[in-house]
Amino acid sequence: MEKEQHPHIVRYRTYVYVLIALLFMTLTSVAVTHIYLGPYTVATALLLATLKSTLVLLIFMHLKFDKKFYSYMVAGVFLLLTSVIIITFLDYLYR
Amino acid sequence: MFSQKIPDASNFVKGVDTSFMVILGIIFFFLIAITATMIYFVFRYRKSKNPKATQIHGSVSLEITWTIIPTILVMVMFYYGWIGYKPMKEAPEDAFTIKSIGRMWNWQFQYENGKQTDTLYVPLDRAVKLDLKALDVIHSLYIPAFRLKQDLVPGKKQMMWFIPGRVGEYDLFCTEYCGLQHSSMHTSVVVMPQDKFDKWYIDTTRVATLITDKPGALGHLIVKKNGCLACHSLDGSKLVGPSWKGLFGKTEVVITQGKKRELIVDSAYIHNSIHNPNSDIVKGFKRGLMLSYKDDLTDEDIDEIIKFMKTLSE
Amino acid sequence: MSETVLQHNQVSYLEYQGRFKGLFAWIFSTDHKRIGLLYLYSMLVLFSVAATLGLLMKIELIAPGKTIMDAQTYNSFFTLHGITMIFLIVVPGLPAVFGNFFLPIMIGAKDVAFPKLNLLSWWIYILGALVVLSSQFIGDGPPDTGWTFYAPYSFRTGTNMLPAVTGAFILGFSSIATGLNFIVTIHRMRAPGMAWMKMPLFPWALYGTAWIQVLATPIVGVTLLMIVLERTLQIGFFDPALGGDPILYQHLFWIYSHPAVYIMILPAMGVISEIIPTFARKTIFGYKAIVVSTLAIAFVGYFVWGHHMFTSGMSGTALYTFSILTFLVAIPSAIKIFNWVATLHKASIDIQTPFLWALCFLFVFMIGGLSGMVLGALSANVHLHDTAFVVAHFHFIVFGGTGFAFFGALHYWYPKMFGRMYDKGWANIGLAIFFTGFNTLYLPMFYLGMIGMPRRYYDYVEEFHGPNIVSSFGAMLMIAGLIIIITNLIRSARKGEIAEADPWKGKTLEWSIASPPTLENFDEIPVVTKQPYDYE
Amino acid sequence: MTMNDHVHIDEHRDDEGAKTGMWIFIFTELLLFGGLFIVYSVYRYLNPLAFHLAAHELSTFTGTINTVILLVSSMTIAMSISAIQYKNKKLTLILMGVTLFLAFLFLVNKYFEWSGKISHGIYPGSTILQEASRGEILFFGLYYTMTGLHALHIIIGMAFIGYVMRLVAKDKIQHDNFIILENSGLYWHLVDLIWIFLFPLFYLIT
Repeated sequence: MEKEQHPHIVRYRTYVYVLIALLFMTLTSVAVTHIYLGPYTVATALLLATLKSTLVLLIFMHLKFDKKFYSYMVAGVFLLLTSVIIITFLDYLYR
Repeated sequence: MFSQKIPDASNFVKGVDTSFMVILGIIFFFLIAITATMIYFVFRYRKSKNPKATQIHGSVSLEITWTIIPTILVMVMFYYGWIGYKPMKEAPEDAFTIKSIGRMWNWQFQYENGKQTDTLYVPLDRAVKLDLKALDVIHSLYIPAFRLKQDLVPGKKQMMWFIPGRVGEYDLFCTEYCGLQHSSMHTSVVVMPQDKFDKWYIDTTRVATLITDKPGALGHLIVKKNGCLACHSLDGSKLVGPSWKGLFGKTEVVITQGKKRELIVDSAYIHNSIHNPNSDIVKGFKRGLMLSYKDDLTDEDIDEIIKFMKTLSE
Repeated sequence: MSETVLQHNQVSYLEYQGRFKGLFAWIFSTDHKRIGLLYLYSMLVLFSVAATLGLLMKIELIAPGKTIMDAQTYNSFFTLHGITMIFLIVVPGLPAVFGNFFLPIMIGAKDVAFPKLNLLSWWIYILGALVVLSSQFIGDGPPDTGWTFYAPYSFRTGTNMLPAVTGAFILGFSSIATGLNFIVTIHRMRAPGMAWMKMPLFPWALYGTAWIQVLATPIVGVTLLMIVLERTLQIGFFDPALGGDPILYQHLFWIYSHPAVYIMILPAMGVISEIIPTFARKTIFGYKAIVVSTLAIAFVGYFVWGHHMFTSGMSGTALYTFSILTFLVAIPSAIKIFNWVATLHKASIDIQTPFLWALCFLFVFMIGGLSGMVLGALSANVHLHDTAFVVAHFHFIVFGGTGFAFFGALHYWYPKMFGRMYDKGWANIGLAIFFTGFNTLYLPMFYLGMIGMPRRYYDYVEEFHGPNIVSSFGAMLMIAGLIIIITNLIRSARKGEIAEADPWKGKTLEWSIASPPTLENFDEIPVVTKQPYDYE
Repeated sequence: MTMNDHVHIDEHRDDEGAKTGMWIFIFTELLLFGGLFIVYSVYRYLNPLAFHLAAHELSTFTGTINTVILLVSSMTIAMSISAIQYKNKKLTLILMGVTLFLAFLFLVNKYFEWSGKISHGIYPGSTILQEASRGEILFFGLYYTMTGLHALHIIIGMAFIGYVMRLVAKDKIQHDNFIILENSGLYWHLVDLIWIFLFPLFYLIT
């Protein structure tokens, strides 16, 4: 029973690869701030942060190996938060 | 919608009342129809009359019907609500502008020629725009007869506008809770025909005509106009701030920068207390409630107020 | 050990003696039923306090000017009335009392998923209640901001704001803990055979509610935290003097507090969905439609908060978005009403007290919901916002909806909870007086709002006098009804006649076990094969 | 005793349920910070220049170091779960210890960062800030609140991991019974996740 609940053991190597990717993206986002991209600076930074957090969620937090149900919940919560921010901005953008 | 006396008190009454009546009609229909059906079913299918229930699990077509019909109806309601509201946001360019200030707990209206009142005077049949400003907390200017309401948010520019359609005097309330005297932030809108309004408007002979020889009368007037009496009583009763009865010349215990000390209430103290209300707080009262009146009162005004206060200490 | 296990299944949860005796056997019990009753008793006490405050306010308003209290007292009364009623009674009310008691039973479980967390959430609730109430007695006097704590007044008032806000913050944790517990319980502990679409509607409603509790409460938590920080450390958030925007506070506050309305009303709808089929002897009409509309309300309800702010000066785009969404969220509620009424068609109705409560619920809830249509329309809202109309509207929803459902649930499940039956005659008399008083109290307030009486008014102009007299009289009548109802229930807990296991001939699982239930609810976990309301 | 009368209920261990519970708790934490992110984004939109200027006061270098520290610690705690599954108790404890050490390092870094700001007179209510523009007041208010709340979560996470370490040491957690370890890991990743967003929003908008 318990074996069925945790069938997957993630290999150490996988984690190291993920860490390298995360560090790479961190340094990229720092480097990017030194290039002038105008309004895209924020977008780039947030895009990289989103990628990083997706990696953390999928591998470190095991969403990739767990039941799909968890991924749906996480996606739902992020969607909710995004919608709330967007709706709040309907006020501020069009004042 | 409820009082036939003022169907045209402002240009918005019709839009608001129409949306109200349309929605009211729909909801009354549903309320009565559903309640009647419910009561009929309860009588018709009570146990003694219908001992065996017929099991019905549902009906997809009925579910779809009673999803679609309300959806259409609420969109109708939204439409009426929206078109009644839309003109409220678009003030005409040439509107007669009055600066309207809300503070705890009185209203002040400033006209372009420098006139200041605590009652709103407006000309008939002419677009009037109120530039709204809140000095301390959120207030909300509400004229029920005009079906108009707008919050005044400190630090934010807001406006409202209307065309008064009928001569008369109407209530004006504050509807955003703003503290102790919230319910007494009440004044009126006086709508006058253009000619009468012009006569009133041109008459800029300040308050001089009203002044009697009584010492402190001018001070009393200034005090009334600035809403001081909302917090400071003249009869010794304790409101938000110290009562002025017998205050001048009295020795008070005050808190200065967290330390207690005694001082005598003199002109210097009163000047300072009006400019920096929080610097010496009389013991037993709270800081942070009074705003600085530095920009509202000149030194001469304050001297007049002191003259008036002296009369209360005799 | 084996002896105690035996004992669990013979003795009712009320009589069961654990290691602790007396009061401790209750306040340290992790039994979901005892925790439910702990909440019930705490809430009845708090409710009496808050209802008394409400009555005193209505007496004050019987005439313009000062009647029995001064303005500061009045302002602190409506603040405490609001905080207590909202944060301590109506929001936790149905889930904490009846959810705790009946959710595990109705899905065929022995307890909730995390019993200790469940007890902890009651303790947090009590802590929060004490902190809120302490604001009345310590420091600079009772808070006077209203339960909404609007900035910047909440930063400027000299009164005792911090305990009230901190108390509300603490209560948030209790709410989250309960919600989390229920979600996991429903996901993991349904009896074998109870598929999602075989779950009764009250658990379904609790499921939707629990998600809102979990996903909305943190936002108000952090907002209240910001108020605390702003007041204590002068960190700028919402005070315009420090650069903040007071309207942003309103956004954040209502992002929680509007969904909170659905935390209040969804379980109430769940209760009604239980009561109606039981007394109609008939399966519920449109089970799936009710489930779907429950989830739709929970979801759309999250995005309509702005309709509390139509006159605050939001952008036009925000205004019509919120107005449309507000109208849309009404539709699932309408669908539920239609389904309930349709359930009565060709039924065989046993008219008993809980059923009468459900009928009264339908009537007042319709008035509440339909009057919300008026407020959802932008132009009518401009006139009616912040007037007595709004006060009437939300009392019809929150008191008329949740309150009626709460008492309905109490009368419905009372024999199961206490193993005794109340005096039905007195219960009906109480209901009649209460219902009359309720409508006499709040209907005139609709009219007062229409003629322009603002809310939170201590004093008013003469033209508002007449309806206020009627309304205040209604308040007294209503309180009289409440006293009859509650006295009858308290008296019957000891003296009522012994109730049978299934006095109403209900079909959901709670009626299949003893009244009052044994400690473990079921001797053996049942296997579910049928739909929840199977009267075939 | 009453609390333990329900052993028979607890006997039925439900790891999946515990994990679901943990995730839901994580959602509430996310939304708690979500509220602050809403405030941040609104004020940044309203005061773009002031936020830009104020961010110059923060050291990108310190921020980057802290990001690296947290990312590595996130990996080590994730590895410790694999380690326990491989029945390697010693490695599990070492990896958790490294995580705790890195968390401590993060806090030390944060301490120096904050005390540096405070010694420069930048803290809520300070005279320098009172004279600054409104956007700057808001920026630093948010900076202190959000990083402060985050640091509080680091401390809670450390306590949680420390507690779980004790359980591992006592063999209460083993290769077939490690849900508490997994949950403490989830919590730690949440702390990391929030920092991933805090970092660009405060340190990288210069």
